[in-house]
Amino acid sequence: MQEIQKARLPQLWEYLAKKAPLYLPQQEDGVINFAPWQEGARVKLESLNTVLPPKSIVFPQWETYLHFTQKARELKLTPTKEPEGSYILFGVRPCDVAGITVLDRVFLQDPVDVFYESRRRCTIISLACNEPDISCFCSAFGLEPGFAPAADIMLWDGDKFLLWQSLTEKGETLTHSLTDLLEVPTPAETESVQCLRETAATVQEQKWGLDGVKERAKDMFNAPIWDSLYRRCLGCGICTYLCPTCHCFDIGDFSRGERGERFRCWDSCMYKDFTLMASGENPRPTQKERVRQRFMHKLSYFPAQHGLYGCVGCGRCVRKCPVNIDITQVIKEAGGSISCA
Amino acid sequence: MLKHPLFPQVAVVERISRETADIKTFSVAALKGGVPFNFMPGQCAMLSVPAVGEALFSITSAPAQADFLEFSIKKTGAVTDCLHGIEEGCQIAIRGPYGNGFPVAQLKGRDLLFIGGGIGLAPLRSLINYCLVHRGDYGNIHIVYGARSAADLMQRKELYENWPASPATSVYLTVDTGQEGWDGHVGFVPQYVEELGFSPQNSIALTCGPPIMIKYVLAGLERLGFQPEQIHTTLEMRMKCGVGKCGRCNIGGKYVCRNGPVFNFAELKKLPAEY
Amino acid sequence: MKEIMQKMRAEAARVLSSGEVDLVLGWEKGDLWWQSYPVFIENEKKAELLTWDLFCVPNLAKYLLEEIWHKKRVALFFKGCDALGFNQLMQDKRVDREKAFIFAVPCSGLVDPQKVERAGLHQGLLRVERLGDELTFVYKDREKKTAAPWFYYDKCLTCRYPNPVVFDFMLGEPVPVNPRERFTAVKELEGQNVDARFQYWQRQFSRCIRCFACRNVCPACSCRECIFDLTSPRWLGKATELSENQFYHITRAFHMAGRCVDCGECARVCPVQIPLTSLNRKLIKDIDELYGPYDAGVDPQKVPPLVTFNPGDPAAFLESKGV
Amino acid sequence: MSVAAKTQDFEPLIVAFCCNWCSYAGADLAGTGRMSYPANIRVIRVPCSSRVSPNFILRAFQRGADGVVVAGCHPGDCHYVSGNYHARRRFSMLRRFLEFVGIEAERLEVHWISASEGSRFAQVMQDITDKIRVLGPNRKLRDSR
Repeated sequence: MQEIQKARLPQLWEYLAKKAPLYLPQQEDGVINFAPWQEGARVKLESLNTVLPPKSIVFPQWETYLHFTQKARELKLTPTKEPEGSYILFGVRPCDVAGITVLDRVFLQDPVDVFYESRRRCTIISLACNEPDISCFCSAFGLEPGFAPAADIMLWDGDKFLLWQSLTEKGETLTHSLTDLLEVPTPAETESVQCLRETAATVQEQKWGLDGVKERAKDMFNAPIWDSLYRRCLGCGICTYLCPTCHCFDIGDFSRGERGERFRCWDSCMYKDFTLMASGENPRPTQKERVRQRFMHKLSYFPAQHGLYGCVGCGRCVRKCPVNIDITQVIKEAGGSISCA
Repeated sequence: MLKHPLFPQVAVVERISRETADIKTFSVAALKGGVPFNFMPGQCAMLSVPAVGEALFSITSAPAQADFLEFSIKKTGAVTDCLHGIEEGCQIAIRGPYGNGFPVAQLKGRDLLFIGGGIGLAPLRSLINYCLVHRGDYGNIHIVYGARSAADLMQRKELYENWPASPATSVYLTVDTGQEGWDGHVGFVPQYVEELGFSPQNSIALTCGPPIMIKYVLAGLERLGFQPEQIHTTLEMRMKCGVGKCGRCNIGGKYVCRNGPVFNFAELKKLPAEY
Repeated sequence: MKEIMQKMRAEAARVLSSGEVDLVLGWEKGDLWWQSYPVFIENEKKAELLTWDLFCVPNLAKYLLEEIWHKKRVALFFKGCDALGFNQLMQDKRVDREKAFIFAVPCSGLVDPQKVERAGLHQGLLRVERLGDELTFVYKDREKKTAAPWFYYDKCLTCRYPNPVVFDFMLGEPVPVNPRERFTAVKELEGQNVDARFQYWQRQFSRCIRCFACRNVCPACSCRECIFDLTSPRWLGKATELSENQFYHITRAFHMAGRCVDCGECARVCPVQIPLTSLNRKLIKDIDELYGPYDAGVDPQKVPPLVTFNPGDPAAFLESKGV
Repeated sequence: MSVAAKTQDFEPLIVAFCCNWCSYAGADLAGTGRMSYPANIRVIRVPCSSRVSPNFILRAFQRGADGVVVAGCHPGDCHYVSGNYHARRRFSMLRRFLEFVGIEAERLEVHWISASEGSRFAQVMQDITDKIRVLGPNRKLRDSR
């Protein structure tokens, strides 16, 4: 294990940004999001979750993947070059790292999405949560607020310094290149990591039991909760767009005269046109079916397809829903137990 | 450069023939000639007219039957409107094949009952012609097909000439509403199937049509004694990617584009009723 | 507030049991301190779910579109801003006054959870109470008192109609009206040069994720078919390219010109904090200047300024620069 | 290429929405009268100036217009009695609003041009073309794709 003094972080970022594009949480007009580092960046490591998850970097809201030219009867298609993958994500919270591994299941399964695969070559430096928020519930899904197993490098906040542990070969290589900036922590500091991890886990105010939720959720399709929960839903896309695991997308064309391009962009199962067919039929005709789809997908369908929950408990939807539709209520309905620590 | 899974190939619409007032059949070949890709009956392809968009269609020709793919397309939305407007020789984009297709191995040695309605004949036709090519592998073949009116029946040459001429193959036609010059059966497909009273013995039923027809056909077949495992149907959903990623065509934990579009009724019964 | 809450529950039970209405729309308390959300009560026994606290911010009026369509008679609670929204829906002929039984709840301001969080008061917070102009933040083992306006939504601080302008029954006493100047931010932007303003809005618009929350929450956005959802012609592409975002925001705001009741809900729900209020208020300010003062939602019988004219209107498009 | 040279080469694209009854007839008259006006103008005929939705204007800017003109009948002369009065309010507001979000107000002009004002039509089109040429290309509202 190593450590870096917080005072030296700007030096570190400057160095890293020279090696590869460096994305970290930054504040602009009061909104904290991942953005590329540049001189004078207003980095905000201490805030827990960014508004948009780092999903917006590995799976951007829209990206063009082909250009076309149409002249009379002739059509020409040109692929867009795959995106650059050698960038660094710094300060990703453990729930968001887990969110990326959920996306992996979708985009890296056959047929592999090569654009995603390329972006996924990035290096992820995760920052442990010392004090999770009241609306966080990552522990419900067996995740740990103080540790992100899928990260390349793990950081813990030790007040004046960040403790630094590489978890993968990629992380190790990067760590080696930073000998000038990293220091060796004292044994006490090294030991403090365990303490930070444990405190974070207990600070997460609510203790969750999810035994049987997957199974119970399977039978929830006709549960009464759907008849009431959806009524206040505004049908906006906040919950899905801010979700680190939501991956639904649409494909659209943009054209100008003979030239044009085809792009893929985020879409939301909360929108009424999401499943609307050209014939006018819609298998999810009201907001009830759409709200049910979102929760069932996370708690039942996704586990059935991929063996893990489609929720990582980051709490963004809980915090940002304008009418407080709360997935933890659904989990409780599905038999998840909850008790205050 | 790496190939994006959603990247299509350019193909040529070699021939367009009008089936009915709102259905045309398009023959689509690769730019260099030949089929753009190999496929099995019941599989689909994503066709697109750049600047307008993509839409998924079932392939209606049979594998190895021709050096092009055929699509019977009904004019219903932006993409289909545009396709109906193009001329022979135009280039479009295509990607596929998508979906599971019909379980052809399971069908060997069985009597086959095809039940189609309207444009729903399109995927069935692929399998029918496939079976007729390998005629010896299958038992009796019954084809029940209906449309709103006589003018809405597609693939007439095959319905009236090719298929009835094949050994042990019978075609039963019906129209929703009778009219002058139609001396065939009048009535909805599901009722006609029950009237005809097919035996479930060693049979497999395969159906495709509008959702409401499928619903009643399934019920009717059960009344005739067909087990859910003996009935296969194809489902339709709004689709974008075709590869189980874009997240909109799921019924419960199954994606219609990837795990379907062909489902047997036993599987379907286990899924939420959201189709 | 507790007193009003008791009255709410009693009144709700009364109108449901008497059969005057089929449904009561109110707010229910969630598990977490900031959660007070719309609740649909069809059974008088459930009237106990109703709450009235510092977080009952969602406007209930727009739910009438759906419920009245189902031919229900609905009783609902309005704060001042909600009542303006209701009147706008009336002016747009989208709701029927006869179908709604309105309880007025005078409101002296609601608490913005983001301000609580920014002040670092959120960890371990159980609830927030108000006495007079003072808030009490209640934790497991301590309390903290502060001046209330610090934590009110910005939209509450500039509220000009805290007492509902339309109602059948008033719960509680009218509160004093004491709004702060609402055009400060607009004037500040007007004072900049055009390129600086462009930079500012470019930064704001480029954050937009097109979740449509601002549209969906708006009581003046009630079109059955929204232009942004049309696929033929497709006015708004789905890519969040900057010009598409500009198109969305300019069009959204302009559709509201003369109809925006300045309830501030769009800005409240925006997950990326685009200052939509400034767009809406610029239009309100210009209407006031060019065509005389007009407050949307106050009188549904009035004609909105952009669907009428005066032969003597100024040809303001001749201005060499916008004001 | 220097900025100055670029500006010199710059040929603005200007979309003119012309009311069928007055301004379009004015354009016709300009044509039949052999009055010249710049080739930069793309005329789109609309039934009335009030038929022009702000969306049309924004779309024109998105897809490459450097300036937009809305031209209708003089106040009092509207074929539909009051269309241009509504348009007057709408575009007065829109112009100020575009300016507020950082778009030069000069890129949007509204003019009343009657059927008999062929020379005025030509003059208006000449003037805006000159003005936009000085102002430079519209980059702010243009779709980057």
